[in-house]
Amino acid sequence: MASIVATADEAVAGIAHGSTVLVGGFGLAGVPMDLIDALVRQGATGLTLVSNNAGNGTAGLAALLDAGRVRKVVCSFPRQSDSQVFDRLYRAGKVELELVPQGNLAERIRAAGAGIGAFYTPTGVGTPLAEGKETRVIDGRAYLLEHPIKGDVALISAYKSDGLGNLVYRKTARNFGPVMATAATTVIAQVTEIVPVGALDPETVITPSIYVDRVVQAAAREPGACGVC
Amino acid sequence: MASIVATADEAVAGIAHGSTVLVGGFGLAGVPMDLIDALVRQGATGLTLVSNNAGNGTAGLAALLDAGRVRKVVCSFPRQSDSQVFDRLYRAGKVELELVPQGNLAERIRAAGAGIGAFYTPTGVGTPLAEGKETRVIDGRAYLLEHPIKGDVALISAYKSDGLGNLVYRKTARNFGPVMATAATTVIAQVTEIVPVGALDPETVITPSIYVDRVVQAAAREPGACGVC
Amino acid sequence: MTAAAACDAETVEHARRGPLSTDELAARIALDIPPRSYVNLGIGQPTRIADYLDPAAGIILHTENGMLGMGPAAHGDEIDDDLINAGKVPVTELPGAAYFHHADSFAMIRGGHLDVCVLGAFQVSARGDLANWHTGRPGDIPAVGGAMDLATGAGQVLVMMSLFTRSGEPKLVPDCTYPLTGVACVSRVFTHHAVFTMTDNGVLVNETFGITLGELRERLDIPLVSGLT
Amino acid sequence: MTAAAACDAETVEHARRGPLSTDELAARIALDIPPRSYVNLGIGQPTRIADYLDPAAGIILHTENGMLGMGPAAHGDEIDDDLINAGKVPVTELPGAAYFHHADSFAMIRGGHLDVCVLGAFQVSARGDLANWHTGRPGDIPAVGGAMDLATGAGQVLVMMSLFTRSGEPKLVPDCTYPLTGVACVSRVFTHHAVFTMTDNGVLVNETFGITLGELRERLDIPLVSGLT
Repeated sequence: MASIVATADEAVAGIAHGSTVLVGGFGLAGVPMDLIDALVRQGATGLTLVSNNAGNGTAGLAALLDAGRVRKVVCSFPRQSDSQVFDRLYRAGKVELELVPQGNLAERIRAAGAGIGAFYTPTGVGTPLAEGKETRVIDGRAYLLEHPIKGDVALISAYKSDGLGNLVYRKTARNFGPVMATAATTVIAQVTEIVPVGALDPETVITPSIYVDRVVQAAAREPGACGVC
Repeated sequence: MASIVATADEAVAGIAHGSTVLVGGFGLAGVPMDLIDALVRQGATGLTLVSNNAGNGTAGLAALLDAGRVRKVVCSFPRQSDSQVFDRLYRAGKVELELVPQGNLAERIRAAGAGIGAFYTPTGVGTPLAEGKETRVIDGRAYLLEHPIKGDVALISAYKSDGLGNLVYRKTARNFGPVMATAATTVIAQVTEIVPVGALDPETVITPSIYVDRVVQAAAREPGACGVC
Repeated sequence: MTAAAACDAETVEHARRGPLSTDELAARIALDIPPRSYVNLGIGQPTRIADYLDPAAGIILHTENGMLGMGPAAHGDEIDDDLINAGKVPVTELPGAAYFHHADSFAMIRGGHLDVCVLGAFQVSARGDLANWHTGRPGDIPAVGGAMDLATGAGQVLVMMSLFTRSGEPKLVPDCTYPLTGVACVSRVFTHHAVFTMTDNGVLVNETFGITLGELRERLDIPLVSGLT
Repeated sequence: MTAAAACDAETVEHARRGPLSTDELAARIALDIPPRSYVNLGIGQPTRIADYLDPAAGIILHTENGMLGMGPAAHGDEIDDDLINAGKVPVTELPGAAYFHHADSFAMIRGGHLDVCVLGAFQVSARGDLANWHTGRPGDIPAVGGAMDLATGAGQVLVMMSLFTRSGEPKLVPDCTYPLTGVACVSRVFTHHAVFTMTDNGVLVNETFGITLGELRERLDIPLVSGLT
């Protein structure tokens, strides 16, 4: 059940050095920008960052990386046209990379949330990303054994929360939010709007309140003002 | 993408002898009664039935069992106050039972739909239901290896379908429908209402049309008239 | 009295009264459920605990057939065939509820997100093994339902049962003779005669009702601890 | 022309014209996508195929960041930051769309529910191995995204690429020298110079554009089959 907090700084309070932090978003959709900015201010370091991308431009995750807070990145798609901060740190040996196919990344996060000890996936078989992984043939098909990715903290963005922390998302901004919300010890959501308990249709809730610890209303943001748009 | 068919008999046409049939529902909520009745008429035999329960009273799955069509039942909760048909057949050695904890049942069906070769679950460790299953300790905790349950056919019940087969459910009648819809070669849904394409909010679709092959509007049913209510 | 306080205290004997009635037992268990927790009440007697939860405590009830925010039993016009609990009883929906499918529901259970579940039992062993799904008698048809998932996944597994069978045999035993549901999973046992906590130092008796600690020691075949100091 | 028809026919040489333009290539691929199929078009050039799909064919586009029923690119007021495709380009929503989270999206891919995906490639081998995620050059930062999941999971994996590198080296090769994305997963390769089908009897040339079969045989290091009769 969520506590509704007043500021993003309050929302990220207490994130420990060395934490594994799951961060939602794909491209810019669903990125919890206020929470990431607050995490930069908060100062936790030695972080393992689990996210689909490794930062764009100079804001958000790129700023977190640039501030030297990230020890390791677990992601599917670090290299983009504007991933210069990650690129520089990686080439300088200042950040470790674990590259995970996007579907295995999502499923490993789900497994952590769902209490699955490990699972066999066909994705990656016969590729360099299979190196060091157990393989097994089941019913004539080859699979790799993949393990859960559990976060100490998840930072996600949703559209609306009710007063308990039930969340709904909007369009493709849903992406990693719902699975990350299941897979971290402390789940922190920024939302566009907070509505009273009972205002969300129970059929449409995507992340039930059981998964959410803290909710903060996102600051109003000028289009294009986030530095990465 | 679904074909909208006119009758339940048309919907279940072609189900082969010896098929594995996933049947949605928990208690009476979400049970695709029209489709089960049609399957009784259709006559396929030697079926493996995968469902949470093994029939109540004398209608529905109980009628299918009573007609001698079911070789094996895979379920979590066969024995109930009114499961007399299953009880009789089981005690007479006329139907085989694979008892699966409810969560492992749901997850095994999901695995079939999600292309997972097998997974490690903590549920059932140290119990008689672990017999014959591979066990493995991961991070100090014991798990059992469980395999997917794939259907040749799934029979499910939903609330509304649009013309493509996008489905929404109602309250706890959702239960096994969404996972079974992902896990069978042919997925057949009975629905209370068929609405035009575009009439469902895309945020609220639970089973996307990609999973659904045939949809039929359920016959209007008198409350209490189904013989098991 | 909180659970923690009870654990540290000497046994409180209420020997001058009779054993608790089942309603009193339900009320006693309700006292131990923390405010704002997410709770699954097993089918049968544990369902009654709901009537004794403080509405102001913000406790949210889970039913494994796909719902959080379950309200009291439905009556009259409230009855909706699509809205039932795990015991197949028509129930109601509270503001802030959410529906989800079976795989998501058991991911929630297995993933350790429920704070508490309360289950009935045939037997509990001194180390917290639970037996509640199968008599093991030849000819008896087992039905496991969600019991193994709940026993394995819930944060705290509480048991509500009678302490003795009708013929007077203890149900809290050195080792379960019935087939196990889960291993070392029970943290507390609530009976009409006494409340027990499983600790690393043995089975602690928190309270007795209509029986003294000394009499309990005579009737049970397990060592009993009185206080941890 | 259907894919099946093309497979059985002798090679059709269009030698008097030049190679296909990229738009002509996109249009050629569109011809091979069956009506009513569910299709994922990879980021980059394959995205263009959408412009050549027959709107009457009822083909439904999937984007792995959580959507079925994706429409054309968004322009002007249509642009919504929460609605993007896998290439992070703003897109639109068609009637009958559905949104889902990343784990569900990749369950759909991995589970074999997509009929077709079209991917770009660095290299494809004669047996259908795909290399499209990593140059393997020291210092180059790899990014796999959803490529391995799509290559492994889609019903048919089609490749859209140039047949030769800028320096004239063939990209259809005996064995990939680039790191693999998937093993024996590609069924057809569409290039500006020719269309190829991987068969049990070798690589079949379906059509050539601006080049003869004989010239192709000279430039490629793999045996080429012309017709299967």
